Amino acid sequence: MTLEHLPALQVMVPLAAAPLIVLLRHAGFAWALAVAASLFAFGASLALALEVSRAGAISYAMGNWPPPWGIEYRVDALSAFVLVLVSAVGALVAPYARRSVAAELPREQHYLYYAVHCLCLAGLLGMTITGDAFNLFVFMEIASLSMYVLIALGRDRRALLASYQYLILGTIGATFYVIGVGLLYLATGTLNIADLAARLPEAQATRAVLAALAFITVGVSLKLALFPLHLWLPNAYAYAPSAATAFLAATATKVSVYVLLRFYFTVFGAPLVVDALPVPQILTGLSIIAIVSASLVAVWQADLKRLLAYSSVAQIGYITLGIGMATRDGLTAAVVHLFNHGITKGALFLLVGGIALRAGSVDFGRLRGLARTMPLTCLGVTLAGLSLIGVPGTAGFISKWYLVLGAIEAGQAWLAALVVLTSLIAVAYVWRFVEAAYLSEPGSGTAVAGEAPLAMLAVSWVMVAACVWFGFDTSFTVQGARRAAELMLGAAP
Amino acid sequence: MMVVTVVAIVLQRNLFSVVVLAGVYSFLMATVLVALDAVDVAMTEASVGAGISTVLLLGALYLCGGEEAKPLSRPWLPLAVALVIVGALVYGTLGLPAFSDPQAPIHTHVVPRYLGQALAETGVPNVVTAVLASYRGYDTLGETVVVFTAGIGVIALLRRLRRKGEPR
Amino acid sequence: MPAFASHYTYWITVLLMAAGLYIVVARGNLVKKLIGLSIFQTSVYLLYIAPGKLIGGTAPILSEAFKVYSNPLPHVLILTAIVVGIATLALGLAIVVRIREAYGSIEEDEIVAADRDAGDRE
Amino acid sequence: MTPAQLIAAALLVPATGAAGIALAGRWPNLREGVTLAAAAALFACVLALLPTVLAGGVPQLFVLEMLPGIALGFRVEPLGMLFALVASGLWIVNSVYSIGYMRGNDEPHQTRFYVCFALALAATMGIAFSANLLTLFLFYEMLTLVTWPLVTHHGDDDAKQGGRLYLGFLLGTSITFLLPAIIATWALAGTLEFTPGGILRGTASGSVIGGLLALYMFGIGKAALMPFHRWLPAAMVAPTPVSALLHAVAVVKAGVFTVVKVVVYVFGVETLAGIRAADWLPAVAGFTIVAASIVALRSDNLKRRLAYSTVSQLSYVVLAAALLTPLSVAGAVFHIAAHAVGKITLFFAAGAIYTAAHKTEVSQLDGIGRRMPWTMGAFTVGALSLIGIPPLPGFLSKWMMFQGAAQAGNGMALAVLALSTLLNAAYFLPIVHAAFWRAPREGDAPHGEAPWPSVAALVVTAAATIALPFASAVPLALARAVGG
Amino acid sequence: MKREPVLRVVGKLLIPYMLMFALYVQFHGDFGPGGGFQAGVITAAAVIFYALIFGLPAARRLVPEALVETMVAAGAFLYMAVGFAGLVLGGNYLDYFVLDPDPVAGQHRGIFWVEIGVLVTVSGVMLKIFYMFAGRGRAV
Repeated sequence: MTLEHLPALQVMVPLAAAPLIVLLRHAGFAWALAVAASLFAFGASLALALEVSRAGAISYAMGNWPPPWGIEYRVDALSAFVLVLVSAVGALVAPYARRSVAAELPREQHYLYYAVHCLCLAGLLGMTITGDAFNLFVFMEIASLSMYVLIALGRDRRALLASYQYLILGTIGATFYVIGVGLLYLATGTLNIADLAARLPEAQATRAVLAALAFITVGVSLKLALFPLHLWLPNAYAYAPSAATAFLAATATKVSVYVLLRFYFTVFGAPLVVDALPVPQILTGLSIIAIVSASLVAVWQADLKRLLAYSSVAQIGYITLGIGMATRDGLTAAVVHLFNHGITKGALFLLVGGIALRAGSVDFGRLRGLARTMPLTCLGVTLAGLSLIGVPGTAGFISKWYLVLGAIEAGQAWLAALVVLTSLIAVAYVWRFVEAAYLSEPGSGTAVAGEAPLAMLAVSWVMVAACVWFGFDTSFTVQGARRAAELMLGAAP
Repeated sequence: MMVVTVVAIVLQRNLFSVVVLAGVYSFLMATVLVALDAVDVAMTEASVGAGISTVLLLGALYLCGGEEAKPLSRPWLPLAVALVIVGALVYGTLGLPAFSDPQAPIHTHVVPRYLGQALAETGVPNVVTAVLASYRGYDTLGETVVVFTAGIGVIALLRRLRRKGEPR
Repeated sequence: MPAFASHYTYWITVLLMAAGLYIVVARGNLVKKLIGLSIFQTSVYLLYIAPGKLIGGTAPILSEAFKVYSNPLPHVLILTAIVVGIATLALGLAIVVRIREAYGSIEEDEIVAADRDAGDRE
Repeated sequence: MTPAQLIAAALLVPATGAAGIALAGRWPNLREGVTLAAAAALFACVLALLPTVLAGGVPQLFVLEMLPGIALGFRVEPLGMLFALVASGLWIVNSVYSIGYMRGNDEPHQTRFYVCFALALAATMGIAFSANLLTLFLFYEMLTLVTWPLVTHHGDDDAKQGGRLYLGFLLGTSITFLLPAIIATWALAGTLEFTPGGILRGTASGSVIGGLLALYMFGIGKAALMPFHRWLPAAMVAPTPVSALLHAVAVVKAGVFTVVKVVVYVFGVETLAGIRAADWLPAVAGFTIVAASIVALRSDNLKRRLAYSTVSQLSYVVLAAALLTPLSVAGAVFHIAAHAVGKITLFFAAGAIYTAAHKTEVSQLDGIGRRMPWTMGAFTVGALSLIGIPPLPGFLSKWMMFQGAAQAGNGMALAVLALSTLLNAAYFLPIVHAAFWRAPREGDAPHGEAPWPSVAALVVTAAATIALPFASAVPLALARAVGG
Repeated sequence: MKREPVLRVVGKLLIPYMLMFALYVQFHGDFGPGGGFQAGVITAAAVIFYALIFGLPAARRLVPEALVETMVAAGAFLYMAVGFAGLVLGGNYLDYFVLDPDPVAGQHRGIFWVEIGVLVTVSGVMLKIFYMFAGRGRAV
C-alpha cells in the first residue's frame, strides 16, 4: 500500500507535520517532528527515484479522479531527481536548524519556524511532483509565503525589507505565471501538464501560446533570479536566518529552474521553444551577463553571505547557460549543475551559519585568522569553495566538464572559454576567504568561541563530503541527469 | 467604472481614501462577476475584497499612518513596463476565441464531464462546490494550507515578544 | 470592429492589470504597493472568468430548469486565487507593520536611505 | 603484494602518513619519525614495482568510473616509474634535510608543513601513475592546491603575493587551457587513456592538432614554458626544502612529465612529426632556455638564480621532447632524473647557507667555501652536472639531446643547446669560484656548517649525482623504453 | 465606541444572525453559492464586529487567542486527515469514494468534512490576523 501511495505521502507527510507542530506548540516536539518528516520525505524520494529508474514514470490520481479531471501527481526521471535534491537538503537542514535557530530566534518562535520549514519543504516538493499547472501555482504560493516568513524572521531589520521586496517580486512572478497558465487554459481547455503537452500542437490560438510562454518565462525567471530579475536574492540570502538561507539557497531557485525546464521541454516542447523562438539565444545572453557581472560583484563583497549570494546568481547563470544550449550535453550539464550547486551552496551556507553563530558576523573583518579557532569549519568552506570553482575531485568539476563539453560539441568554443575564464573569478572570491581565514592574523577583538556545535558541524560536513563524493562517483548524478535530459528532448512532441 | 476607480486609486495619495476606493473596486468587481455567472467568486470577492482586506488595510494604516509621500520623480520606466505587459497580453488574447464562443476549447474539453456527471458522481448540484471540494479538492487543500501559512506567518511576525529587528 | 467587440473583456483586464502593476513599480509607499499588487491579482480574475461565460447560460448550479451553464472550472481556480491573494496581502501587511516599527517609515526610499546611513556608521 | 596493491599502497602511504603526522603534531620527534617512515615505506613500494616494469610489465589499478567511460585509473609505465622513483627517493633525503632546516630556523606551523608535504607526494605519485588524462588532471590540480600552503608558509605579505602568483598562474593555465584541451580531446577521440602511439592519431586536421598542442603546452603551467613561468620564481618565498623537493623536483617535474606524456601518449610522436603545426614548440622552448638563463645570470639572489636556471632546464626537456626523435625523447626522460638530483643538491646547499650564515645573495658568498666545505663541495658537483661536464649525468642527457637534435636536423636546437651550456657555466662557475678562491669579506660573523641532517642530505644527493651515470642502467633503460 | 447603547443593542441583535448566515452559507454551499471559505470569512467578520463594538478584551474573552491558534492549525489538519482517511480506507489520497459504502454518500461526507476544515482554518486565521493587528495597535 505504502509504495503505491508514496507520491502523495512524499508531500503530505511534511505538509501534515506543520499543523501538528502548531497544535503541539512545543519547540522540542516541533524540532523532532520536523526532522522526522524531512527524513521520511528523503526516504520517500529515494524510493521514488529507484522506482522510476526501474519502472519508468509514475502517475498518481489525487482523490482517485483520473486526469485531466482530477489532479495528477507525476514522477519521472527529471522530477524524481529534483525531489531527491530538495528532500535531501531538507533532511540535512532540519537537524542542523536546532542550534542555530535556538541562537537566532526568540523561544516563542521556534515551533513556528519548524512549522514554516515543513511547509516550505512540502511546497517545494509539491511544485516538483505535481502534474497539474494550476496545482503547481498553489504549491508555489505555499513555498513562497513560507519563504517570505523564513526570511522575515532574520535578526537584522534589513531582513524585513528583503522579505518585503521578495514578497512583491515573488507575487508578481507568481501572477505572471498564473496569467500564462490562464492563457494556456483558454487555448487548450486543460490544466494537466501532460494533457497540455498533447493538446498544444493543435491549439489554434498560437499567439496566445506564445504570450503564455513569455509570461511563464518571465514569472519563473523572477523566482529563479535570472539575471535582470535577481535583485531580491542577495538581501534575502544575506539577512535570513542561517538555516533558512542554507535551505533556500540549496533548493528554492533550483525548483524554479525545474519548473522552467518542465514547461519548456514537456509542455511547449523543444521544437517550439528552441527552433521557433530565439529563447536559447536570449537565455544564453542573459546567462553570460549574469555569470560575469554577478561573479565580479561577488569578488568585492565585504560580507561572506552576500558574496555567496551573488555567486549563487552567477551559478544559476551556468545552469541557464546549459538550458540555453538545448543539447543533450547542455541539458545534462544544467541538471547536474542544478544538483551539484545545490549541495555545494547548501554546504557553504550551513558552514557559514556555524561561523555566524560563533563569530557573530561573517564580514571579512571577523573572518581574519578564523582557521585557528574553527579549523574544521574553515577546511569545509575551502573544500566546498573548491567545488564552487570546479576543481577536479569535487562535484562542481563534473558540472563544468559537461558545460564545456556541451559548448565544444555545439561548436561554440567561445562559450567554453567563457565558462573556464569565469571560474577563475570564482577562484578570486573563494580565495578571499581562504587568505582571510588562513593567512591573516586575527583582528583585534576577535574572540571566536571555537568550533560550531557538533550537530551543526556534523551535518555541514555530511554536505561537504557529498560535494567531494559526487566529484568522484557520478553514477547517480550524471546518469540521473542524462536520463532527465533524454526525457526532456525525447518528450518533445 | 472599474477603470475609473483604478485610475483614481493611482492618482489618490491619501491612503485612507485609497483603501476605501479599493473596497469600491472590489464591489464593482463582484458585480461584474455576478454578471458573468460566477456567483461563488462574486460572493468571495465581496466578502474578501470589500470586507477582510479593507479591515486589514485600515488596521495596517492605523499602525503605520496614512499620507503617501510624493510619487517617484521618474515614472517612465514603470509606465514602460506596464505598457509592455499590455502589448503582450493584447497580442496574446487577440488569438483567443471570441467572448462566449461555445466552441472554445475551455467549453469543449474538460468541463463537460463536470457539468454532465457532477450530480451523478458527487451528488452535489453546485458544480463549483463539487469541483472545488472533490475533483480539484487537492487544490483547495493547498489553498487552505496557504491560508494556514499566512496565518502562522503573521503570528510569527507580530506576536509580541522581546523587541527584535533593531540593527545590532 | 468585431475584434474589439469580441475581446473587450480581455482588454479591460489588461488595463486593470497594467494599472495595478504601475502602482506596484512606481510607488514608493509600501502599503500602496500592496494595494496595487492586489489590484494586479484581481484583474487576473476577469481573464479567467470572462471567457467562461456563455451568453444565455446561468451559474453552474445544476437543476432541471437550465440547460446551458457557464464554465465552473475557472470559478474554482479563481476562488483559490482570491484566497492566495488575501493571504499574501495579510502577510505583506504584517511585514509592513514590522518595517514601520523597525524603521519608523513606510516609504521605500527613506528606508533604503536609513539602511545606507546605518551601513556607513558600521 | 601484487603490483595493483603496490600502486594503491604508493598512493595511500603518503596520504595516511599525512594523517599520522597531523595526529602526531604535538610531539615533534614522533611527527618527524612518521614522516621518515612514510617516506621510506613509499620508496619501498615504488622500488618493489620496478622489476615488473623493467620486465616490460604494465601494472594497472582501476578504482571507479568517474564519468561515463572515464575511470579513475592508474597504470605504471616506464616514464611514470622513473618519475616516481626520483620523487619518492628524494623525499627521504629531503625529509632528513627538512628536519635540520625547519628546526635550525625554528619555522612556525611545522605540522602543517609536513602534512602538506606528504599530501604533495601523494599527488605526485598519482600523477606519475595516472592511466588517463582525467586522473592526471585530478592529481595535477591537487598538487597545486596542497603546495599552496607550503608556498605561503610564512603568511606575510610577500608570501601572500607569491601565493597569489603561484595559484593564479598554475590554476589559471590549467583551467583555461588544459581543461578545455582535455575535454576537446575527449570530444575528438572518445577516450582519454594514455596509449602508445597517441590517441589523437588521425582524429583531426593538422591545424586542430596544432591548436590543441598549444593549449596543452601552455596549459601545463608547471612546465614553466615562457610566458607562463613567473610562478616559479614567485614560489621561492617558500622555505628551502619546499623549493628543493617541490620546485626543483616534484611540481616542475610533474609539469615536464605531463608534457612528455602528452606528446608521446596523447598526440603520438608520429602524429606530431607528420604535421608542420608543431614546429613552433622547439622555438618557444629554445627561447625559454636562453632567456631564462640570461635572467638567471643577471639575478643576484641565489634562490632566484636557481629558480630561473630551473625554468631553462625544464625547457630542455620540453625542447628535447618536441624534437620528436626517439633519442631526444629518451634524453628528455633521462634529464628529468639528472636535473632532479643536481638541482635538489643546489637548493639544499642554498638552504644550508641560509641556515648557517643567513646569506641569500650570490655576492655575499665570497670565501664561504672555506667555512662550509661540504656544502660548497656538493654545490660544485651539482653545478658541474647541470652545466654538463662529463661524466656527470647532466652531460649524458645533454649528449642524447645533441644527438637527437642532429638526427632531427634541427640547427636551431643545436645552437640553443650549445649557447645555453655556456650560459649555465656563466651563472654557476662564478659562485663556485667566489666560494673557494675569494677571501671572505671583513666583518662576517664566523660560522660553520649547517645542522648535520642538512649537510648529510646534501652530501647524499651530491653522491647520487656522481653515482647516477654509473648506476644509470635503470634510468637509461626506462628512458629508452619510452623513447622507443 | 463602547458607550454607544444603540450599537451595542444592534450588535447583540445582529451578530447571532451573522453567525446563522455563516452556517447557512456553509451547509447550503452544496446547493447554492457559498462554502467553507465564505462561511469562514463571515464568521470571522461576526467576531470582528463584536470586537469593534464591545472592545478587543471582550472579544478575547469570547474567543481566546489560544483557541484561535488551535483553530488555525486544526482546520488544515482536519482537511489533511480526510485525505489520509482516504488512504487508510484503501483509496488514493483525498479519495472520498471509500469514505462510505455508497460512493456518492462518500463524496458527500468527504466534501462536508473538508468544508468544515476550510471554515475552521479560514475563520481562525482571519480572526488571528485581526487580533494581531489590533493587539499590536494598542501597544505602538
